[in-house]
Parts: sequence; C-alpha cells; structure tokens
Amino acid sequence: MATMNMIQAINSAMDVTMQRDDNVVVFGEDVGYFGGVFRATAGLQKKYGRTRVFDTPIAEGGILGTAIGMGAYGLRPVVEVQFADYIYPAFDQLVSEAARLRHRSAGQYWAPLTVRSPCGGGIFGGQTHSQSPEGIFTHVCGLKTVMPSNPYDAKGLLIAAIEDDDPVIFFEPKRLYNGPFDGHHDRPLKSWAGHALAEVPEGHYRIELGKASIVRPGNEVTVLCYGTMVHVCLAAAEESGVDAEVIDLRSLLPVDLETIEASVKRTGRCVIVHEATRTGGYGAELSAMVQEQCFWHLEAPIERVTGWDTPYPHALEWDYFPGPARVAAALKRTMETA
Amino acid sequence: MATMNMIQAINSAMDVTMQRDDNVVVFGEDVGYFGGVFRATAGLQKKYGRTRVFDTPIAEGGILGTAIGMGAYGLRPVVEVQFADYIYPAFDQLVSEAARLRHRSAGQYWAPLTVRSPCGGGIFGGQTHSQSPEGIFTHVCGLKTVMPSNPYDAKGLLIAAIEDDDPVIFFEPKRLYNGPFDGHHDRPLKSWAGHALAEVPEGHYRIELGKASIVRPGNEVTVLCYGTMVHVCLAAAEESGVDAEVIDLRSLLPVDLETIEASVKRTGRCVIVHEATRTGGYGAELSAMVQEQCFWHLEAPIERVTGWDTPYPHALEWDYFPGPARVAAALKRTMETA
Amino acid sequence: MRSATPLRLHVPEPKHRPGDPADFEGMTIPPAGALPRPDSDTPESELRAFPYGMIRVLDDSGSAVGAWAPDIPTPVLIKGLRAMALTRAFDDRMQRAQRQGKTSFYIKSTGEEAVAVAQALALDPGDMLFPSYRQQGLLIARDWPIVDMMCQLFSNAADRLKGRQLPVMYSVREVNFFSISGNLGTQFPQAVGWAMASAIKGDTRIAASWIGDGTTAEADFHHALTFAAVYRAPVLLNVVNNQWAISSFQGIAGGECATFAARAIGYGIPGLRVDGNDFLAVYAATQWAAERARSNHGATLIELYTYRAAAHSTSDDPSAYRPGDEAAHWPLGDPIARLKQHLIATGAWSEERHKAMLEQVDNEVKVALRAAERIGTLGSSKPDPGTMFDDVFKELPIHLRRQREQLLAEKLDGKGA
Amino acid sequence: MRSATPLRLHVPEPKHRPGDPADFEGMTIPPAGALPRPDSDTPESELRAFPYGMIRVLDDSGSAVGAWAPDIPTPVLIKGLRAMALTRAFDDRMQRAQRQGKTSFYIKSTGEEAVAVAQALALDPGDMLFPSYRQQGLLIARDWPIVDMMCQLFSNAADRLKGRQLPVMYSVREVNFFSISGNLGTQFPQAVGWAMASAIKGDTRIAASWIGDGTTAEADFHHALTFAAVYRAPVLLNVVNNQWAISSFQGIAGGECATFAARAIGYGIPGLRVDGNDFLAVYAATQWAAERARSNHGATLIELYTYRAAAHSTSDDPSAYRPGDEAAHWPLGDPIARLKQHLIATGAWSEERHKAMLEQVDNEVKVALRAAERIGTLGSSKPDPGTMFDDVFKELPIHLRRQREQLLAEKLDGKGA
Ligand SMILES: Cc1ncc(C[n+]2csc(CCOP(=O)(O)OP(=O)(O)O)c2C)c(N)n1
Ligand SMILES: Cc1ncc(C[n+]2csc(CCOP(=O)(O)OP(=O)(O)O)c2C)c(N)n1
Ligand SMILES: [Mg+2]
Ligand SMILES: [Mg+2]
Repeated sequence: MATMNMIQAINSAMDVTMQRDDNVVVFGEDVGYFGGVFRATAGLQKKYGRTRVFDTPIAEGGILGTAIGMGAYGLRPVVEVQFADYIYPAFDQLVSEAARLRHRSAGQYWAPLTVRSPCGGGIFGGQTHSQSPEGIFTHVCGLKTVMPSNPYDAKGLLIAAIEDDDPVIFFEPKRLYNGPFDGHHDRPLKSWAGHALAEVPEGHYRIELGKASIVRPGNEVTVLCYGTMVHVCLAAAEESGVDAEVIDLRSLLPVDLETIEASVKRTGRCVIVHEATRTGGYGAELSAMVQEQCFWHLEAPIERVTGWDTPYPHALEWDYFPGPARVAAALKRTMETA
Repeated sequence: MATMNMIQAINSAMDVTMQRDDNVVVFGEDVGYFGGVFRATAGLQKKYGRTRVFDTPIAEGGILGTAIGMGAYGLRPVVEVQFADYIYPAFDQLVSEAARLRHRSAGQYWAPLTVRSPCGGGIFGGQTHSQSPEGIFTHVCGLKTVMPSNPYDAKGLLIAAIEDDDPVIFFEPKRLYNGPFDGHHDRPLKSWAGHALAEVPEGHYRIELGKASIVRPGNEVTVLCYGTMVHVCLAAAEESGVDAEVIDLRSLLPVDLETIEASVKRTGRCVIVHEATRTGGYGAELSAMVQEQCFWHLEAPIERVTGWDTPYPHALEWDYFPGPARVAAALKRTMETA
Repeated sequence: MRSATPLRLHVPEPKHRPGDPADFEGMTIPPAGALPRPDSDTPESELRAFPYGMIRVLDDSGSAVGAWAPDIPTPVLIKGLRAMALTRAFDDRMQRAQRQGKTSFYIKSTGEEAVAVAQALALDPGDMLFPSYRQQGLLIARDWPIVDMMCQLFSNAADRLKGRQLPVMYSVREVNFFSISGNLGTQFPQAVGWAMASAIKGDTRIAASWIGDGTTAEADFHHALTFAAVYRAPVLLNVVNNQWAISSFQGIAGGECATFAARAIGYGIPGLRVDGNDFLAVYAATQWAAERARSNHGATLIELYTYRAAAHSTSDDPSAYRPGDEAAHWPLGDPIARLKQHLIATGAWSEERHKAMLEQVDNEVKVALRAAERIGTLGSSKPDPGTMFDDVFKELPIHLRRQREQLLAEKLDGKGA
Repeated sequence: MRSATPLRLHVPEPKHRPGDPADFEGMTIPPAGALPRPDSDTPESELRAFPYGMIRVLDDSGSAVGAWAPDIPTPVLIKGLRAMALTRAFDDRMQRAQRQGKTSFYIKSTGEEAVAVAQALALDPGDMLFPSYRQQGLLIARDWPIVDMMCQLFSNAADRLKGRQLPVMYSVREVNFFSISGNLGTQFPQAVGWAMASAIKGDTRIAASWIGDGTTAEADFHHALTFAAVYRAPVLLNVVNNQWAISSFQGIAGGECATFAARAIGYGIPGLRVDGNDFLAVYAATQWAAERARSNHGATLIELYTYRAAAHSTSDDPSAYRPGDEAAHWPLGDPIARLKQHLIATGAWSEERHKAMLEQVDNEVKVALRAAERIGTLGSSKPDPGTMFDDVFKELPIHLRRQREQLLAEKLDGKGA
C-alpha cells in the first residue's frame, strides 16, 4: 500500500491497465509528453511509448470521434477532456454515437471507451473551469457516469471503467485532487496524507460500477452525494449534530438503487447534495426516484442543496458553492419536521 | 380567425414577426427556397428575400455560432434545426455561448435567438428522428425552453420567443403538426380542423413564456405534461374516469411554478408525463420540485410516465411511446391510495 | 474617410429551379485521360493540381484512356457491373416496397452506384467501411445477401438490428461494414480512429468512409481531416458530391467557392477529384489512395463527382426545388451504361449478356423479397418488445430491468400505448 | 496477395525538448519584400501561393521593403509602438499581481504584441473584434483605460463583469470588443455571423476574430470558414500561430502537414501568411483583407506567424516541455524591437525617446494599478453576491428570484458556504 493523492491514484489506474492490456491507449490535449495539465498522465508516454499515449489536436469532438473508431477496432481508449466545461464540443459523438452504437447495431459494435474529465469548482476557475455537467450525461441512455470522492475509489472505479465494455464518463472533482476538501475554504488546506482512503494498493483492483458506499452510517437522515460534496456532507453531519447516513454514490449511472432505498426507508428523510446547478440536475432524478420508491416512509420533504442556477461566478464562488453550512441547515430543517 | 394546423401557425408566427421587425431573419438547412422539410418556412424567402431567409450549410454548430454573432449585432435570428436529434452538434454554442453571453458580459452582449426544432416520435422516425431532448436544455441556466401543444399556442409562444431577448429553444412536437394526436395510433388520424385551438388569429399576439395552461380542470389529480402528451393525457383522463386536472406547461423554463403548486396543493396527487427518456428527464425536476413545495399536501407518490431509457426503437415505437393506457393506469394507481 | 460601399450578403443559388430548362452548361468537364498518374507516395506538395482537375478514364466511346486507366481483370469488371445493376434493381424495388407500406422509409443511390461498388472492389475485404446511408452498393459488392438487408428494411423478426433502426441504417460486422448513423458525418472521424488503431497495432487493414457534399460542412469532416493528417492515418476519406443535399445545391456547402477535393490541401493530404460515374476512374483513384495508405503515406481525400438522380429519400420530392429532368442532362452520364459500353467495346460483354444479367438481378431481388416478406414486413412481424432494453448496455442495469418488467406487466394488462 | 507492410502511427514531435539546445534551424524564413502585393479584389485562384510564402516588410536592417510596405503615418507607428510597449508592461505587472495573489489567473501576450496592436490600428474603430484571451493589445490599442481592465482582473467592486468572469476574459462594448469566452474557438463563427448581419443590413462595418494555432482544430474553425466563404462574409479570420498550444507544438494541430493559412484554399478564400512579429507586415495584410471585405469580396484567413515567448498562463511552466531559452532564438525577433529599429532607421524615433516612452508606460501601469488596488483586489472587494443572479436572463424568473432570496436569507443567518 502506498499513500496516493487523487492524481496519483488516477495515474496508477491507467498505468496498471496499460500494463495488463496492450489495447489500452491514452490520449487527449497535453496528455502526452507533458503528462496533462493536472499531471494525471505523467510518465505514461515515457513508459508506454508515443503510439499508446499521445497528444491530440484541440478538438474534443475529434478526440471522441476517433476514440469511438478505436473502440470499434478493439482498443480501449482512455481519453482526457481537459476540463468538463470543454466536453460540449464532443457532445454529439458521445450522445449520438458512443451511447448508441451497441444498441443500434444490436451488439455488433460497441465503444468501450472512458472519458476522464476534471469537474467542479472551488479553485477560482470561473465559469469555464468549474462546471459539473454530470446531470446532462445521466439523462443519456447508453452512457455510464462515475464520480469518485477519494483516491482509493478513484483508482478502483477508473480501472473498472477502463475495463468496462460500455462508454463511461469519469468525472474527477479537481478540488479533491490534492486533499479531502470539505468546503471550509477559509481553513488550512488538508492533504490526502493520513486519510484512510488515500491508502491505495499499487496493483490491480476494481470497484464495481453501480455500487454506492456508505461513508458515514447514521439513523436520522440519508444524505445522497458524490464527489467533493461527500466531504462537505461529512463535515455538515458533524457540525449539525444530525445523525446522518452519508452515502457516496460514486457511480451515478448505473446507480445503487437498493442501497439508497434501504437507507431512506430506514431513516425516513433524505437530503441530496450536488455542486451542479439545481434545475434538472442529477439531484432531481434522485429526488424523484426516492420519492417514488420510499414515499410512504418519508417523514419530511426531500431537500436538495445544490449550486445555484447561474454560471459559476469567479469571485463569488464561495457564495455559489454549496458548503457545509448550507448542508447543515438543510439537515436541521429536515429534522424539524420530526 | 383562420383555421391553421401547427405548421401553418408556426409559419404565420415567423411571417408576422418578419413583417413587423426587419431584424428578424430565418435560416437553417433547407429552409430557404424549399421552405423546410416540414414546410414551416414555406413562402418566407419569396416574401422577404434571400438575405432574410436562407439555406445554410449542414452544420448545426455553424448555424448557432453565426446566429449568436447576428444576435450580438442586433438581429433576431430564428433558426431551424431540422430535427431535435441533430441539435447536439450545436451544443457547445448553445450552452457555452448563447446561454452565457449576457451573464458573462454583465449585460453588454446577448443573443436574442430562437431555435426551432421538431421533436418527438410516433412517426416511425427511428432513434434519430424521434428524440425529445428538452431535459438536457432545462438543466442549462440561461436558456429558455418551450414546447407548444396546439396551433394557437404555437403561434403565440413562437412570437413571444422571437421577441424575447434571451435565447429560446422552441421544440415542435412533429406528431402534432397535422392533428391533435392522442396516442391512439390505431385509430383514424385526426386533423386540426374543428379543434378550438386551431382557430388562430392572422395577426400578432403573444403568449407569455412561463405561463402554463390548464387544459382540463379537475379535482382528483394534477397531470403535468406538454407537447404531444397533452393530448395523450386528455385522452387518458377521459378513458380512466379520473377527474384529472391536466396542465399544459407550454414553457418548461421558466416554468409556471405558481399554477403547478396551486393545483397539486388542491388535488394532493400528481402524475407527470413526457415522451423523453425517464432518468434525469424534465419530469424528474417537476417531481422534485412538486415534492419540495407540496410535500404536506401529497396523498400519493408522484408518478412519472415517460419514454423508456432506451433509444427510440423504430419498429417498437408503440411499445415505447407513453400512450393513454399507460397514463390512465398511472392515474388509477394514484387514486388507489385515497 | 474612405468611400463606404454598403455591404451585401451573397447567398448562393443554383442556376436552375423548377420551371427552368435543365442545363449544366457552365460546368467544365475535363477530357478523359488528361491527368498524369503520379506514384502513390508522391508528396502532397506535388499534387495540388489534382483537386482542380478530374480523374476520368472512360472517354465518350467507352475506351479506357490515359495514365489512370486501371488494370482490372474482366471478371472484376463484370462483377462490378452486376453489383451496380443489382443495387439499382434493389433500390427500385425497395422504393416500391416503401410506397406499399412494407417499410417506413427508403433511400436510393440511383446514378451514383459506381461510387460504392467500384470502391468496395478496389479495397480488400478486410478493410473497414464507414458508410453513409447512400452506400448500399458496398454491401452488395461484398456479396452480402440482400434478403438480410430487406429484413432490416422491414424491421421484421429476422432483422439483425431487432427493429431498432430506421430502414437503410444497416450494420454488418461480418463484412466489415460499420453501423450507419442517422447523424450526418459522425462516421468520418470514427473511420480515422479505426485506421489509427490499425496503425497502432501494426495491422495491415485500412479504413474508408463516405459522406455527402452537404455533410462536409459538419464539424466531423474537419475533425476527420485534422486527425487523419496529423497521425498519417491509413484511411480513405470520400466525399460523394452528388450536387444536392436534400433541397440545397452544393453551392450552399461551399461548392461555388472551391472543389471539395481542394479541402485536402489545407491539411496537407492529397485531394483527388474523380468522375464518380466512371467505374474505372473511381476504381483507379481508390486503388491509388489505398496503396498510399497501406504504405504508411497516410490519408487521401477523394471527391466523387456525381449526381443524385433520385429523390433524397422517400420523404422527398425534388421537383419542388430543381428542374424535373435534370438527371437526364447530367453530363457525366450513367455509371452502369458507361461501364457496359466499355465492356462491350472491349469485347467482354454484349447487349444480350447485359439483358440476361438484368433479368437475373431482377429475379434475385424478387426471390429475396419473397423470402423477406415471408418473415414479415413493417408491423406484420416484429422483434419482441422486451428486446428493446438489450444492448443499451452490455448488461442490463437495475433501472432497465425494472423498466422492462413494467413494460411486460403492462403488456399483460393490455396497457400498451 | 500484396506484400503487407505493417502500418505505423505517426505522432508528431517537436525537434527540441527541455535539455536540448534551442534551435530553429529547419525553419525557412523567406526574405522581407519577396512577395508581390496583388489588388485586394484578386480572385482566390490567383492567390494560392500566399499561404506557402510569408508576407514580410521589415528587413534585418529595419527598412520597410517590397510591395507590401504599407503607407502608415509616423504618428500611427509611434502609437503602435507605444501600445505594444504598454501591453508588455501591463502583462508583466499583471503577472506579478497574480503571483502576489491580487488575482487568480493571468495570461500574457509577450512576443506577439504586434498581432493585436497592428491589427487594431489597421481596422476602423467601428469594426467589431472577436478576440481570444491573448489579444489584450486590441483594447490597449483602442485606448481603453487599463484601470478598467485591472478591475476585471481583480474582480473588484468596479469590475464591469461583476466578478463573474475569469481574469482576462474581458468584454467591452464601448470599443466594439466582444465578450471573450473560455471555450476555445467559439468566437470565430460568431464573428462571421456578426459580419453576415452587417452585410444583411447594408452596414459598412466589418468584423475580425482571432484564434490560436491549436484552436484551428476545433469545429468552430471549420464552421467559420465554411459560412464565411459561402456567404462572402466581410470578416477577417486570424490564426495566431505562436507555435504552441499549452504544451503541444503546432505540429499537433497539423502544422507539420501544411501552413494554417493553406486551410483557406479549400474554402476558396485567400490565405495570407504573415510575419507576426513585423508590425508593418501585419498592418499591411490586415489592411488588404479589410479592403477586400469592405468591397464585398468576402473573407480572408490570415496566419500570423509568431512565438509565444511567455508561459501559456500563470498556471503553466513551459520549461517542462520546451527548451528554456527557445524564445530568445526565435528567428523573427521581437516585434517591439523591430518596430523601434525601423522608426529609428527612418529618423522618427531615438533611443532616448524610446527610453522615455518605456518609463511613461511603466508609470501609466503603476498609476492605474494604484487606482485599481484602491478599489480592491481579489477577495478584498467584490460585487454583491445577490448580483450573480442578474443577467442569467434579461429578467429574473421566479425560480431565480427564490434562489436569490434563499442566498440572501442564508447570508443573514451566516450560512454562507
Ligand atoms: C447532424 C444532422 N443534421 C441534419 C440531418 C438531416 N439530413 C439528413 S440527409 C441531409 C442531407 C445530406 O446531404 P449530403 O451530405 O449531400 O448527402 P446525400 O444525401 O446527398 O447523399 C440532411 C440535412 C442529419 N441527418 N444529421
Ligand atoms: C474547448 C476548449 N478545449 C480546451 C481548452 C483548454 N485550453 C485553453 S488554452 C488551450 C491552448 C490553446 O492554444 P492556441 O489555440 O494555440 O492558443 P494560444 O494559447 O497559443 O494563444 C487549451 C487546450 C479550452 N479552453 N476550451
Ligand atoms: Mg449530396
Ligand atoms: Mg498557440
């Protein structure tokens, strides 16, 4: 076991899969010689050569288009979209092609690709380096969408994604790359060192896509979250004194319906937290689904704590970010209806 | 007053606005000389000339990119994307540009454009001529999304959209172009002739974006729907015998929260119906929002009746389409918990 | 201050519209045999005249002339002739089937059969094809059973695509024919990616893809050319310039400003412009580009200059936007007639054999049609509804399992649509 | 069977990496004055050599030579020199401000100041500019107060963008400077659309846009060129080839295969390749293209050949991917030094005046900085949080009204983040 931050864990996942399977190739803007603007692919080109790890033209649509062709050939492309905000030029290839290929060819062709992309804010990145577009992808049938919250999961989920035969969008909350950020931006930065989930095996392991993780068992309210918000919600649970069960979904589609339903049926309350804009976000689906499945167990309205329905504002990002105080307030409101 | 079908009403909306405002221009694939593959722009080039109504290269991204520039200049572009399924190549220009321009420039620039696009299935169009992608756009802050269900609304809403200073995505349920289709595909086709909402004034009128229409008042359950599903829900209400209040949302964003909340608080029940795929669809937002605002009034779980989470299958489209039987079943299920 | 001329928007317009006489007078058609044939490893910088010329082999008398005249064994030429005739007969019959309600939709390739057929024959069977919806001739030239194609068109129980796809959107892995998309142009960069993969693995198979003149405007055209050029991908990128994109003439895609082959220049790859109705020229250009790709000299853009003689699709009526008899005036003639003329000129063919062949292909279509109809046509036979949930993912996740159960329960209840 | 060579993927790689000596030996730099200057209404077919040459006016001695030498009044040249110097001083000071935490991010244009400054001066003030993030020189050349730019960089209470945008993503309607997007390339077709609108209205104003070499690979490049060509839009489409796109050299964008100016050929519009560090050449080429656009001859693609002397941004360290001293070896020199040399050579300038001017611009930056800092720097002063809901739409819809109320209520409760 080594201590790894998120970047190292993600790098290790690619390293391990490339080692085991010649068909894994890695490409994207700046990922080759330089190793990526966040250094996630550092060292891979040197180790596996320029034909397996390479820089691409700045054309997210071209990256995905070629990746689909490579996938159809039999490779397992792992591509980086430099920021999740820049995934939109590839939208047609993702939605109309990667997501549909297996179905429309009735299983004759498929595109076993993984799209890695850093998402989320809290780094003063402004509106085009801070978005969380997962809710756009979870609505698209045929795509899997994953977002880890810690190094251990990041590596295990990324290996599972790369080895998965379906296209997987793998969002990496960039605010977590270097430490388990809980939303207290005014406190000293934490690093991953010493965090239990930063103990990462060097070798191969997988975390099944579609399995949530209960990161804090509790009895009073179920908190559904993922990515950076997992740490925010843990902080909120401590600070509010509410005995919250915090569930890190990890995989948004497929999602672990059983774990969610079992928890809400037990607690009778549910708070959903994400950083993305509120209206039509993934939280809406979670809320609708929980309500459908657990209606008779609910003792309070399901709440959503989310980013506002505005672009992510550069200088106002701490007014935008759904931090622990807002989550704690929701937890307490939910408990008031006891 | 004239009797118009949807196409004629939409054509009339463009005609009326072009007549009143020189800055309205209309373009898209095949919309010029030919008048559009659904004939929605028929006659406009002849009347207003080739520089105000013209064909474009087949590049939805280019159509939107140039439309934004024209909007910034001061024109009011009304562009057609030939099928909603083909809007994805324009996604980046819509999401990163049209939707953000006013905010990011703090009001210095904006793009008052309207994107018309036929959506929905039931015409044996297969997976790439049947999609209803509204749920992707309602999640994008800065865009307005509209879907009419009849000629009168279509004209009034389209005029309002064209005259609106924000970008509006205007989805036209193509199954309704020629008649008020209620999902009974095995019965003789109905035409708009004789339908009250096919009586359309020739001149200028607007229907405010953000105002729903109660198309069938009722007391037992609130049905939220739009587009083709309005007619399906009306049929389901009749056939089920449930005294449903059917609300045609018309405008999905902004949405008429007051009308929705007032109705559900009164009926205590809610069924949401759309043709789009279920997970993460616009129905999820409606469900979440109704639950948040009306929780203490709910006497049964909010139900969603939607397309399945698969591509729209060509030969199986009547197994896919959420028809009156499925809606009626949901209405009855909802009432069982009385 | 300078004198300020008011600006004007130029909107391209075809020379002739319905009511006008059909006429291609402005069009310059270079004579057959005029262009030299450089070696297939010639640097792009020496090839920049090709996009502005036109590779033509068959002259008006049906003789193969000039440096591009390929050396094709007669049986291959006859196979090509037959495949084109079969494609045309198939198209005609399937269009009729659509009118009869046996299928919802059809797209013909009439007048441009040489493109798909000659290119399929010039490539190797292992080469991967990424077609648009108008290259049914590829499947036919690769001897794929037309009855299987008909089952797809009829969305019947034997449809290998399980009723999921719009008619004509075939996928046939067995003959390396990729899945056709309804979204224009997406296959172009996919073909490049497949070719890159082949190069990454040190394979010897190359890829080819086809889009229409109108589709060149899509982003994917640019992506494909950029990636193909940068990585020297072993791929043939074909633009079938059939003059029309539904109702828009090729000027709306930029055809008034330059040839589509000329787009290649800016990416530093060769652009060949070919008489698309000349089977021999198409074959020769394809062979040249394939040789170039196979020897690691990278991609070629080929513009196939032809004419869409039929409607865009069964949903279209071209008499609303172009002179009704334009096809008959197309100066490059008909590809079947021209190859036939050539074969007769060389003594390898005769009117009688041709007539017999046409009867034979008509019969082949009839026999296949009967077989397909026995299985069923649109609505009379269809795949099991529960199958629609398959292949969304490799395995069915829980939410789709639940949805399938719901569908099947509703079916039992009679609560279909 | 043919002999089957295994295929290989070609992956472009720059000649020199960190540790190698900086060296541009392979690069051919045509002499200044070599190219003829055709009339600005010359058909594209006669201009196809220009993408492969390079328009250069200033020779090694600082003399303006050849047909492209423009006739620029000395005060305009001096204004250009000063604007370039001010841009550089501003860049240096703002980079320092970022290091000091006064702003989160900065992007310099060091070494390529001639592009924005000469082009701004060659265009009319009413012409609309659609820049990327590296054309701050446009604002400076249009005399926009740098204190206003600093307030944007500091996201302070006077930031005209209300703290919403990443630093450097200016929007200044007053001087016809469009809103900069963080998404690469999107402004290119927008500029074409603006120009089309101007033509539709019979206006006389034209548009210009800028993207980098790397950004040419994006779809919007292709869209812009296609629409500009088809409708003969009065627009200048500029590609600033500064050799690098973050860590990727221009070969990754296709620069090994052809020049970026050559892309124009395929669309049938002129492509000019210009020494981007030669103020006079940039001015002359811009003037030519503007004249062409204004007289309804349509768009021009201009490749400005230059070098990104600084890091990509304050988040970047180029010593990780290129030789550290590469900038110093750039064969086209420094644009400020070259214009200075020219002005001195013509007797319009002197070392003393230059020194005084540099002091003056430094001082101007200092004074502005003090003024901006008085208002505030990142975090020390910011717009009211409730304003973030404004301008999402023209009017606040109900859901945003509710969200704003919630934010303000939470603020009162101390429940911020
Ligand atoms: C992305 C996208 N936009 C629009 C369409 C609608 N459409 C289908 S075919 C067609 C015309 C294509 O013309 P061309 O590329 O010349 O091919 P051809 O039909 O002539 O073979 C259009 C606009 C589509 N299928 N996909
Ligand atoms: C759509 C999109 N993809 C990726 C990025 C990330 N990115 C920002 S700048 C840049 C490099 C651009 O290089 P170039 O076009 O050469 O311009 P330069 O920075 O050299 O001026 C990249 C990849 C982005 N901003 N937008
Ligand atoms: Mg065509
Ligand atoms: Mg660059």
